[in-house]
Amino acid sequence: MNIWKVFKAVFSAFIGVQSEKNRLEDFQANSPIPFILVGILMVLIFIFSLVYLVNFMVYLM
Amino acid sequence: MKERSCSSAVLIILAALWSVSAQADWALNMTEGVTEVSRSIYSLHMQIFWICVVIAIAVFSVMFWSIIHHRKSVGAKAEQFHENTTVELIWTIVPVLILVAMAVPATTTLIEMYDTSDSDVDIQVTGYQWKWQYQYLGEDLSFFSNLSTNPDEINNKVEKNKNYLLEVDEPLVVPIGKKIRFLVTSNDVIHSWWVPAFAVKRDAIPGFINESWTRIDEVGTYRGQCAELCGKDHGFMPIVVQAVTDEDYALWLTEKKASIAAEVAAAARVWSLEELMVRGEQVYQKNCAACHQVGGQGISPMFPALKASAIATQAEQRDAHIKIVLEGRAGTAMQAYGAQLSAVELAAVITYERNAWGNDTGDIITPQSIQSMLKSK
Amino acid sequence: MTSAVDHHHGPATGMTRWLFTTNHKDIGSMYLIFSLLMFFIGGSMALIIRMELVEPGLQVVQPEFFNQMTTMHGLIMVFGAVMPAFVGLANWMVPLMIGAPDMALPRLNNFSFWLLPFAFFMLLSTLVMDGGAPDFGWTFYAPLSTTYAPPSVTFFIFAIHLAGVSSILGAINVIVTIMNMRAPSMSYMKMPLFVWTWLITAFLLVAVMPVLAGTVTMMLTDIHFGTSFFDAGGGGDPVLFQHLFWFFGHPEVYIMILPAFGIISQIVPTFSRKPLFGYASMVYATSSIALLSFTVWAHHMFTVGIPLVGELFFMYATMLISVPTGVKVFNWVATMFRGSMTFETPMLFAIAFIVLFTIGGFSGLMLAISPADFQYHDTYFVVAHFHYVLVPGAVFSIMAAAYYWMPKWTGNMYDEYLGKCHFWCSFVGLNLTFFPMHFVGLAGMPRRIPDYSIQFADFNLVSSLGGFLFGFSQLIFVLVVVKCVKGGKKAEAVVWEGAEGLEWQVPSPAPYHTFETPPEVK
Amino acid sequence: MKSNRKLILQLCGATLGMFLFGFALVPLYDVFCDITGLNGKLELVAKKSTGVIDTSRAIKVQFIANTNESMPWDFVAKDVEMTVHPGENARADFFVQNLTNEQMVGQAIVSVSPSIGAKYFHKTQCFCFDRQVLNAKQAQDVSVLFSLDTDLPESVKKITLSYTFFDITDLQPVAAN
Repeated sequence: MNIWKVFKAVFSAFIGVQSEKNRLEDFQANSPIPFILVGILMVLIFIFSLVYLVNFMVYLM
Repeated sequence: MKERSCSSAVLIILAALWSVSAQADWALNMTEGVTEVSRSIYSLHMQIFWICVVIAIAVFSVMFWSIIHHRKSVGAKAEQFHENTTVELIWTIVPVLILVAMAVPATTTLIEMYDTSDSDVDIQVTGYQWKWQYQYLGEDLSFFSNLSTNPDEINNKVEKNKNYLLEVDEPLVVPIGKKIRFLVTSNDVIHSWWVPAFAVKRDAIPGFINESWTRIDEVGTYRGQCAELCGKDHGFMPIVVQAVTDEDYALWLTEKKASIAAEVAAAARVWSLEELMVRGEQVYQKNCAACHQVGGQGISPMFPALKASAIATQAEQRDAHIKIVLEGRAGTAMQAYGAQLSAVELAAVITYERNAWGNDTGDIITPQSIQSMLKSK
Repeated sequence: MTSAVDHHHGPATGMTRWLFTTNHKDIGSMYLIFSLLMFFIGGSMALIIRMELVEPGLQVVQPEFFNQMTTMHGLIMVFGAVMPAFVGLANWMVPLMIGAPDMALPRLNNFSFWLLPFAFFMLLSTLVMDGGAPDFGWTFYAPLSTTYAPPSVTFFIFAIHLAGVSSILGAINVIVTIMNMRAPSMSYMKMPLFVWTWLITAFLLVAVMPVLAGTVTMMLTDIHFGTSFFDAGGGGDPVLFQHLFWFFGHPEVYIMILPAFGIISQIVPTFSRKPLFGYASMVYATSSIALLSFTVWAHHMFTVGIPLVGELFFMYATMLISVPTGVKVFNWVATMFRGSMTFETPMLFAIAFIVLFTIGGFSGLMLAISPADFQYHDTYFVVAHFHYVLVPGAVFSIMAAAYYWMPKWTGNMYDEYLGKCHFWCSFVGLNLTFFPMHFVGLAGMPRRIPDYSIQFADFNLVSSLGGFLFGFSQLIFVLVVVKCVKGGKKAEAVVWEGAEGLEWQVPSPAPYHTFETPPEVK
Repeated sequence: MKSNRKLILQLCGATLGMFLFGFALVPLYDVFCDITGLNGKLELVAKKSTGVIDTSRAIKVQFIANTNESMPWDFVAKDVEMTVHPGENARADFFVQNLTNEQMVGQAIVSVSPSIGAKYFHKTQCFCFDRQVLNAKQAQDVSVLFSLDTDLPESVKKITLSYTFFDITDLQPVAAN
């Protein structure tokens, strides 16, 4: 279960679209812990990218 | 039989609704308002509204079409497809694009709303439990704005007027065309100062100051209400703003300051019992009747009675009576009116409370005796 | 509710059965009956509110009692009717759906139920206390709920503590049951969506209920022990309270809607005779909500004065995370598409959920636009929004679940005609009540006011009529439940043609003990 | 059946963790306020100004004096409005008087508008740093020494400071002074 697959799975969860095939693959993983950690990491990335975007918009206008 | 009675019942309800709706005033939509900000908010509102209507029509038409055609009773055979990521991607990406398109004008409007720089008039708006105080910074002018709807209208004894619950005794007067900056704060709990026509809504937080601004384009009277639950009379502390031309505004300012000066000067002269009683009843009606009731019987236990009460009849309680009216009682709805009413009003209302409803103590509280205990502002 | 198959002791008899039961079916029934009782108590308060708002002027109640009614209506409906109903459905159906004999912690299950009656008895007893019941809104903002609160606020705080502990214990029970007690062949990949959404809801509960408990504890110390978390005078900040409350509040609204997503995803495929469209997307979208819902709380506070940068952040975040969950509505429509549908009562409620919840979702989208929210905030437009999301959302999905699984619980079919009467009366009543609130809100009528200016009179009259129609039509539901429990056409094991799921492998009524030996999932 | 003990302990740990996290949000909120100048909360510590005065810009500074819950203190800002150059040291005077016949303790709370300005408003000395104890009828002149940071954003041309006196007589035990 390489890290890249976990990132792909969490990203598709954020978008809310996932194919049956990928889901079966993702569920081969034996524990949900990496998914949760990567999920939290991606939420932080989501927050900081939004903060950056907001500062950029304020600077722009 | 069951179907026929059911349909006639529906007809009767529809007829009743129709008659009620015929002469009703069906305001359906948000006001466009009289400021640039309120108009841009109105356009944002209509844009997102029409986007939602279009998506709703698309989704529901597919759904109802499928409800009609894919029914078992018409012999529809159920297919077994249960996945199509491309379709799902499309109906996820498209809403995101629509929202991004909406976010741009929303951002410009929001940034415009937060730009309170170089204002011409600064007004401090302070929320009290159940009234507003307006202070014109730099003009040394401040007054209170109370609900002025007749209690008989509220208790359905008298016909309700057009501006029922949206009328005050002292409206806020502002010039048109000028940038007006509101500094909103509160004296007790959280209120929210809202005038729909300006699209200005700012929460009043005790201990903190929030700012907002507006520039009004048209002369007129604009009404609003408190928009944050603040206790018993949350629905009874309206906001009335009169937008006038520059000349009228300057005129009003001088005339208003003169009337306040006259009020202070009036404290110097000698007031007779009758004069104090007349003025006292007006002040009582506006500030005290809401809790202590018009007849002075109050509502136990929260609002104690004044009629035939020890504090309002016994001579040795006279100073305690004055102290409680001036300093209020912390943690209860009884406010410190010393900071809110003039010396004449305070003297008059205390005299009224000590002589009305059969209390007849004959005491006269003079404005001079109150003046020394008051704030200098 | 017993059956011959049950080889060892059946339920005890009399009161002790219900007091000391550790059986997930009994506890589930108790949760559901308690929730129905609370639904009627909260509903009667709503009727008092609508009675006062029939026409301008004060006719029925004084303003302070009106504020008590709005506050108690909100608290009882959220914490007393909707959440216990979902916990009751979880107690009944999760063990059956994953092939477990019972919940993982049966005694804890009993304890977390029996906390609720005491919590809500304490909350309701505040109505007769000196100074009246809490009158500061179900969102109980400081300082109105701390320095200016009636003395009964302390009992309100303890009631929230008790109800919170009950929810947390229930959530822990659900998580342990789902993760540890699934039948060996019931892998995560085959779990029904109701179980998935409840797993995510349970994680949300474990994450946010303690924060609410912390917030009310801070209120307690502010009121009694001289701290000033929320009192500006002592260095605190009333806006801090709003941040803390809505940090709990927004995940809470997902707690109240995710189980509904699960129920609708069970019902629509059954009556369309077609598998759920995009099961994987639904599972992934609901699980991402567990984390994303923590990033948007301040869209409830757009007018409180957060700086421009913060306001833009929360607007963008709210818009973005509303898409993954919002578009799940299209999955249900795609499930119905080209199915072969029949429209029994559960399906009617499910379709009404899809249509009306989407309208609530759209008004939510309008509210997300921060500048426009300056005109919507704290008006009846917001009241219309959250009632369209909660009444057809949570309440209709609970009703749909009840009609869908009642034959399995009682062994008898419910009265279909009465079911349809209940649906159509509720549907008409609901729309008559809440749709006019959009217009009144846009026209400028603030929230939580006992009396209003005459230009709002006509729509409020329609709302009140609708409110009474909706309120009294719930009595039909009671009639349906009582008739169904007492008797009626016998229900077979697979009540609905082609319904999938382990719960349909046990006979109807479901025996007192089921799945003693784990079933085989094909 | 797998033993549930480990999972239950983890969940109880998570619950306790989130309960403490609720309380941790309070200091986190203050840190967040300092960074972004959220709702104009000011740092309550004295800061020396850098001595560099930017005479090219003149900022209008307004002062508002409030008493919370109509606290029976007369509290007036003597300098309602003044013009200050960023970096320049300035002083604003207030008059406060206890109108009652008992000793009272007040605490002044400061709030700045626009909230971006909070980060750039440095107070070298202020009566809001500590509690004000006033005996019956006692009057007092109090003041605040402040300076505006030179890198105050260009958009800010006018700053308003609101001082609100809170009655904390029963909140704090009065020190024997």
